[in-house]
Amino acid sequence: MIINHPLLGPCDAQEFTYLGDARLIDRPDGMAGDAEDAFYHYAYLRDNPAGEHRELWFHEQGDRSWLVVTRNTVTHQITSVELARDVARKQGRGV
Amino acid sequence: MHDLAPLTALGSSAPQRDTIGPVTITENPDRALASVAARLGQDAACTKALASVLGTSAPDVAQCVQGPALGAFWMAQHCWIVDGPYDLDDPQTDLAARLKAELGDMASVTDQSGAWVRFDVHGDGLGALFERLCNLDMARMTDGTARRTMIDHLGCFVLSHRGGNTVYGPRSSAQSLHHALITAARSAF
Amino acid sequence: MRYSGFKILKEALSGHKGWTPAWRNPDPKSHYDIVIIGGGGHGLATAHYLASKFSQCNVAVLEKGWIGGGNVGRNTTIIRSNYLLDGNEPFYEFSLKLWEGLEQDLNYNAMVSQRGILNLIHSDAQRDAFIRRGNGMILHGAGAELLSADQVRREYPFLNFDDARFPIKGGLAQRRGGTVRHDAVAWGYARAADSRGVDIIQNCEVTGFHIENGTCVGVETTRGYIGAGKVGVAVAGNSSRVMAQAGMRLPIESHVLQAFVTEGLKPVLPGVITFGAGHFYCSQSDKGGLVFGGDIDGYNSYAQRGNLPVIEDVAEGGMALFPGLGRVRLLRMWGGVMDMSMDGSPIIDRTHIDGLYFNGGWCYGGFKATPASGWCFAHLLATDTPHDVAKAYRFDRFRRGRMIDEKGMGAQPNLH
Amino acid sequence: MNRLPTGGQIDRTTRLRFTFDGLPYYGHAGDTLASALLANGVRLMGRSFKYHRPRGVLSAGSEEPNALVQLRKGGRQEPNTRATVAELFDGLDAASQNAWPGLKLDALAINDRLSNFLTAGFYYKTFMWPAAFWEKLYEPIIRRAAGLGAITTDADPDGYDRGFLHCDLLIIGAGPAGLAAALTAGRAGACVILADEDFCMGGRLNVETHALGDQSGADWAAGVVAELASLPNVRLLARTTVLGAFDHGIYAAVERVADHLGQPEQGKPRQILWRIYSGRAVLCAGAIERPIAFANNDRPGIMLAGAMRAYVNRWAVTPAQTVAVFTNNDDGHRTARDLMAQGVDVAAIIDTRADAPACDGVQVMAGAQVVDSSGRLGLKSITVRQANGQEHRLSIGALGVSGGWNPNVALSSHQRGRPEWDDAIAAFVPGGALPQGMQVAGAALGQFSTQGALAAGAGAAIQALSDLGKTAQAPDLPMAEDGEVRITPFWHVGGTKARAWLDFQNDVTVKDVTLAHQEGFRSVEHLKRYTTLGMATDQGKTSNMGGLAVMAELTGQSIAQTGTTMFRPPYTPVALGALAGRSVGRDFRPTRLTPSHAWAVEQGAVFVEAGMWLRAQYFPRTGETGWRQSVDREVRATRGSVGVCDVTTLGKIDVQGRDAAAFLNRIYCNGFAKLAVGRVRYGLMLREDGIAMDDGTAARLADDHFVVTTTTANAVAVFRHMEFARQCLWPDMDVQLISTTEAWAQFAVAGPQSRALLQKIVDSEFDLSNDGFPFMACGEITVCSGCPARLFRISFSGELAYEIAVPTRYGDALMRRLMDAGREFDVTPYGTEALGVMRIEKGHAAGNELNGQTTALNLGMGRMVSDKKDSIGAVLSRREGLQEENGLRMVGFMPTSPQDRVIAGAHLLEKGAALRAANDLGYVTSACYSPTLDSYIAIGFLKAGDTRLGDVLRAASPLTGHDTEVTVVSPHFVDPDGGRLRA
Repeated sequence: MIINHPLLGPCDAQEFTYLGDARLIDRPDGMAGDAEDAFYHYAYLRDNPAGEHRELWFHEQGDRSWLVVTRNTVTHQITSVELARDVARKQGRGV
Repeated sequence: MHDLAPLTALGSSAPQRDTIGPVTITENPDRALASVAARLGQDAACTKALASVLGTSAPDVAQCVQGPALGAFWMAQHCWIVDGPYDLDDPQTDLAARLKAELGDMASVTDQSGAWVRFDVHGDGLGALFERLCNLDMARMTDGTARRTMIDHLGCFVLSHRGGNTVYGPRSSAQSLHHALITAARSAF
Repeated sequence: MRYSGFKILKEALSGHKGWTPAWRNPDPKSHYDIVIIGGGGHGLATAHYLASKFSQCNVAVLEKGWIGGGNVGRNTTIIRSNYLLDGNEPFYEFSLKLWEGLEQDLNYNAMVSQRGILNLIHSDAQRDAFIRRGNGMILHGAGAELLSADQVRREYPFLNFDDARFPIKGGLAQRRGGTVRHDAVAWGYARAADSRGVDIIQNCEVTGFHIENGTCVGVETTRGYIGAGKVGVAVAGNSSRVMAQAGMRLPIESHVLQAFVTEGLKPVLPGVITFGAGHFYCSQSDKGGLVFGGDIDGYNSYAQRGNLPVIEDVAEGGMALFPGLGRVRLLRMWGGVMDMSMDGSPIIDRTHIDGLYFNGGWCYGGFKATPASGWCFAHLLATDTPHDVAKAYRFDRFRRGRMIDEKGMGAQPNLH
Repeated sequence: MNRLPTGGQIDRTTRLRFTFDGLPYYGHAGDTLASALLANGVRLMGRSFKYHRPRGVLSAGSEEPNALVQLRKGGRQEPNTRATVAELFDGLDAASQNAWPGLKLDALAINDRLSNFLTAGFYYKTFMWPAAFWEKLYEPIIRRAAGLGAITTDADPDGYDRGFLHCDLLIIGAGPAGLAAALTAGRAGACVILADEDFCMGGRLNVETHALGDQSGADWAAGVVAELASLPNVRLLARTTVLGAFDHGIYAAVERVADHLGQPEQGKPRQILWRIYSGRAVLCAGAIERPIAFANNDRPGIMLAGAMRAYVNRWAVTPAQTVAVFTNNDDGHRTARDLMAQGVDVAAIIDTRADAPACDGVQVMAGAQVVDSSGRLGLKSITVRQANGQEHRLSIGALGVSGGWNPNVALSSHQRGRPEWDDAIAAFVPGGALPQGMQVAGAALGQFSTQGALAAGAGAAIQALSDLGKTAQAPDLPMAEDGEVRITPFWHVGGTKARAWLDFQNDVTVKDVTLAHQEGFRSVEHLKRYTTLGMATDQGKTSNMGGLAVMAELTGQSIAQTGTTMFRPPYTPVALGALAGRSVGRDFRPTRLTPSHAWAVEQGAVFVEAGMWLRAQYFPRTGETGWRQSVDREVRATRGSVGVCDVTTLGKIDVQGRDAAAFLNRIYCNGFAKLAVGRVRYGLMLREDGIAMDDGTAARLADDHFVVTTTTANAVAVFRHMEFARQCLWPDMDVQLISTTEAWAQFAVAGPQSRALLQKIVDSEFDLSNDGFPFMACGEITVCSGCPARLFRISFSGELAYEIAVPTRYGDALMRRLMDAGREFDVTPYGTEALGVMRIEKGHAAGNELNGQTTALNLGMGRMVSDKKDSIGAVLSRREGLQEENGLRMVGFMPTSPQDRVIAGAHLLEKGAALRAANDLGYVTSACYSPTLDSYIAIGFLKAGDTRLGDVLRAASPLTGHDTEVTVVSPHFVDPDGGRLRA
């Protein structure tokens, strides 16, 4: 597969390490009252669609950026690639 | 001046040089390297300050540059590796310390001099050699390109410049990388 | 019809006119006591054991394509019970015992061949871990042997002992491990279940669950509505997809695992070998092809095909272990979609919906589990209680912190 | 004998000697093994898989199912090579396979007599009694009889390479369509790769007689190839098979660099696997002819009609002096014409079509069928049933059969493409979603006329370039044959009890398909799997279509409804060596060497693989007879005075930024926010699921600067994890990370004299006294008069100890200097074994304990998990299953008899408890002989272990034959209070 890196352009997916469901960005607050339930859902119940999937890839053999790749799990077609850091910020994650 | 004798990454006191067909592969041990990563919110300032240190603009994505004394290549967003001569005689002027002094709180600077082995590869037919080593499109590796890639399972930087190609690989695997370069060259030529 | 050598003789002499279909091709009835979704190995085995062990014969198996077309027909056919953890080992040992009597039970020769499995050891830490495992196997009555490098060499003299990046330091053997002719497993279970009245309905895709007041009472299919007292789902690879129709999210991801076979060769590999310093395992089929595999591709996928990096990685492992493979030609490769669970172990459990039961999460280990999975799922469906050897395979183990993580990789499905 | 006096693209001036089954023959440059054997009158080339029927060539290409041979000898022995694609070279040594004692008289041909019993799937129905006899009796017999060729199991002496190519346009197949496409794109300046499996590009142009303009097809092709070769933007890959179409325009191709030589040139690979990254691809793979099934249609001499004319036209070989053609389409007539033109006697054209056209110079039997053949080891005659029902025999030496042509759709179907039936040509054409960026042109798309293929190839190239934003013009293409396909589908001759072969190699006959249907195996996949149709080394290239057609007939469905089985890579079988490339033997993976490696080699160290690293395991000295002696000495010397160990392999991550401390506070489960500058702290990292991930130290060099260490094994994973946290979880923290594992040579200097030793090395302005540089201090210093260094007062051994780091290039010199300076203390280098012994003596967890299944609580560090802050893994570590009071706890074990060995991996049971899983209380993780305690010792996990100190248990390892009585003790065997650390 080829991942069109937002900075580097097309790169072989072999250069990347896969993590999975991009919701892993949305880490719950560990100090919140319902943390155990929230973390159970966060860690164990991930998206697994047959179709479009937003997922995290790490450019381990490249620029070490984490990417959010939108990829169809049936056709493997990739429709969007973003820097995970930008996505995380957009989703309101900060410090 | 300390009296510890350096070893090259290939484990000898003098750099190794191999010529195979039209290509010459030379270990280059006399380089100092330091990473420069812009601190949060300091991207622009750091890029500018680095340019002034380098005497040329800081390399853009997947680029390398050479200034009057120092060179640099792009490693990640707002992060570069600066390369200069390794001054064996005067460790006080070590590159990382100099950069830190210049860049201050704009950047995190880390000495990387010992982390890499460097091979300079020059001659005709570099395309035929590198197509057996890594998946970079050598036709697009114009002068001034710097890419990270994999060579026989090793994460390496390949820099393309007027003098040929430079390969930076993990220092501990210098012998494996050297073996890969040599074997591929024998296969290609 | 009973199969036997005598029957073949008789048919050969009378033009093979007497053979009848191995299973019927019935139209679905409007209601069954138990409907099993998924005509793969596990679904068919469940039907067989429901009928033969739990006297439940008003059963249908619904298959969206042709039976045996999923992972039971696209795996590397290995059977073994060499697991580490208490949650797993009794289950897989139960399964291995069922394999050992399978052909007589089914009257179908699935070619269960116990030529042994050998996991190679390449480091001291690996030896320590294998000793722990082998001792566990012995404690569970499964049997295990620790081989020295010399003993391995005697059995597999052609492995790379002299020029290896990661030298072979020994191996953990389970002599009762081996291989089975995978398609025959599906067909044998189908034929046996059919003979007891189970309806095997092919080309019948489930499109929805009918849930009334928290109870599942039937399924919508491409061949119409089918009512059911209970519905069991055994669709590994597609578990998330199917269970989403019942509104459930599962601790499972779908990943592709590739498998490979070479051209036929005269016998060279006696048993199953597993490389311990790379991703490669291999056996030789009765037809002569070397059947091998390695790691999953590593990204979520429902495509039954993989990509080059893993193909090359597996070939590297093969060559590193067995340098004589260089001139052997790879004939065919394919991919299966695995239910990779969050701890690498399966689930056989009720769901929060009454009448809806789930069997899945088999990762790449589902084939060897087929008989026990069928038996335990039948047990659960028939009695509403988990079978003793499958009682750890519950949904709530993740919430409760009772993971069964053989590899110690945590909630990262592609690493199991 | 059968070599025609003129014609062919062979070099008659070059005589190549070769042997087949030990007999010498001669051929010419340009021959394949098959053409050369046919030229020498050898028709019998192999035996079939199941019935061991005598077989000759069926085809002239890579689709060959019959003529499989073993090439070469020794480590180069290569089974199952198709004689039809093996390029002849001087000295080629081929042997037949799957026959014993010989090809002409094969004992297992008895199977053919038993064929009535050995029908499809017979083995599923028998061999079940008694159960144990399967492995002992039936299976060994079956296994010996099965298989095809043999390997020697010697290591393959040849090398392989892998490489990567990039192009705008990949053209697969260099027949008329492919050449036209390449010419179009090449002239337009696009970066083009043209790959063809043959050694001579041109495809069918090389084997057909029709003209392109005023040239022969072969001459036109050669001219185009010459022009393409002159273009710098075009790369020609002959002898290269495109094996598979992978995602996003990536193709795998294997180039056979040296298979046409006796052995590769020195240093050169035998084959290269190319990974081709293409912008667009045009599949011009042509078409494959299919046979017609009739009784005994498998005899040597019966071959595809197109292959027959290929042998005549390209290789100037006729398979026999008198031949006939059996066809259902006009293309068969072309074979007859071409053979007659070369002076071969064509006895008749048997054409199944009642309206078959006439053919000059030969009798056309319209509406006729071949109903049988004779000849034990080669065709002698056929029986023809004419339209009027009359049967008569024709004495012929070869029969060309044409059932029509199948577009070669394989690569179009490697992903989501599913072939569609085209009535006009009675064949499947590419359909469904083709691989991204692929077009198909020429015969592969069912465009069977040469003119059509040329135009389609050019058109596809123009389209592909246009997709890439480039323009191209169609070249002037020559006028060429533009005939229509005229075919009336006809699949098998019915009305016979004799066997009619569909799959030649696997011996699948029409009867087998009929039986499969009768038993309910009617879906194409069931048919394939039950009968093995299409599962042979040719993957059904010549057989699947016939099998499908027979099944369609039986079920009453159309062929379109019946569908095809899946096409899978590789297109043709590929040597595993090529897929592995250079990553074999000791080069399987790179080797990482420590900075003191050369020095350690000089000392005679024994090395051990630790991940990719090679580390000194121990340093044997003269007179020591076993590793234990060396290790015991190293431990005693270190604990007694001072030892030095290269610990460079530990991962090091430089963490900088204003938020570095806050960041580490979230990464580690224990607190880091308040660590003072100049101090080091032990840190435990959890995975988000609450299980221990890794441990190490973090040293604070400045307010905004830490150096974190990881275990050797987890360095990469920890870095990735920290980058995830930095970029995805807390993107607005000011933190920068970079690995410095390789940048520093780091040595542990341990033992009561370690300070004294270091004081001789470290420059005098740095105070190493206990007050000046206490336990868990760190600092940037200089050594040996100004060499920059880092010093950490940390200890894995439990002794007064330091880790000292210098820039890697000085590591070797520093090690030598330490040894020199330490002579007065009898400084001793120690390896990983002694390191391991000392850490067990000290009760430190390492890889065996941090096995991904254990929690901080299990490890005895439960209280480290802070509940005052949000750190990764803290929440899920609190789940009930991970907090059980009765859960596993790390403890130590001492055998009640000190010299009784405790085995790592032993399980723990109550004394006297039976060896049953129900009695299992835990397991031993690490064990060693402790020279310090003069006893075996161990650590491990025991249920409620913290409450059982002093209890006596059984550590049983039936696997290794050990069963040891042990006392549960604290895991801190040596200096539990840590007095030595702080000395």
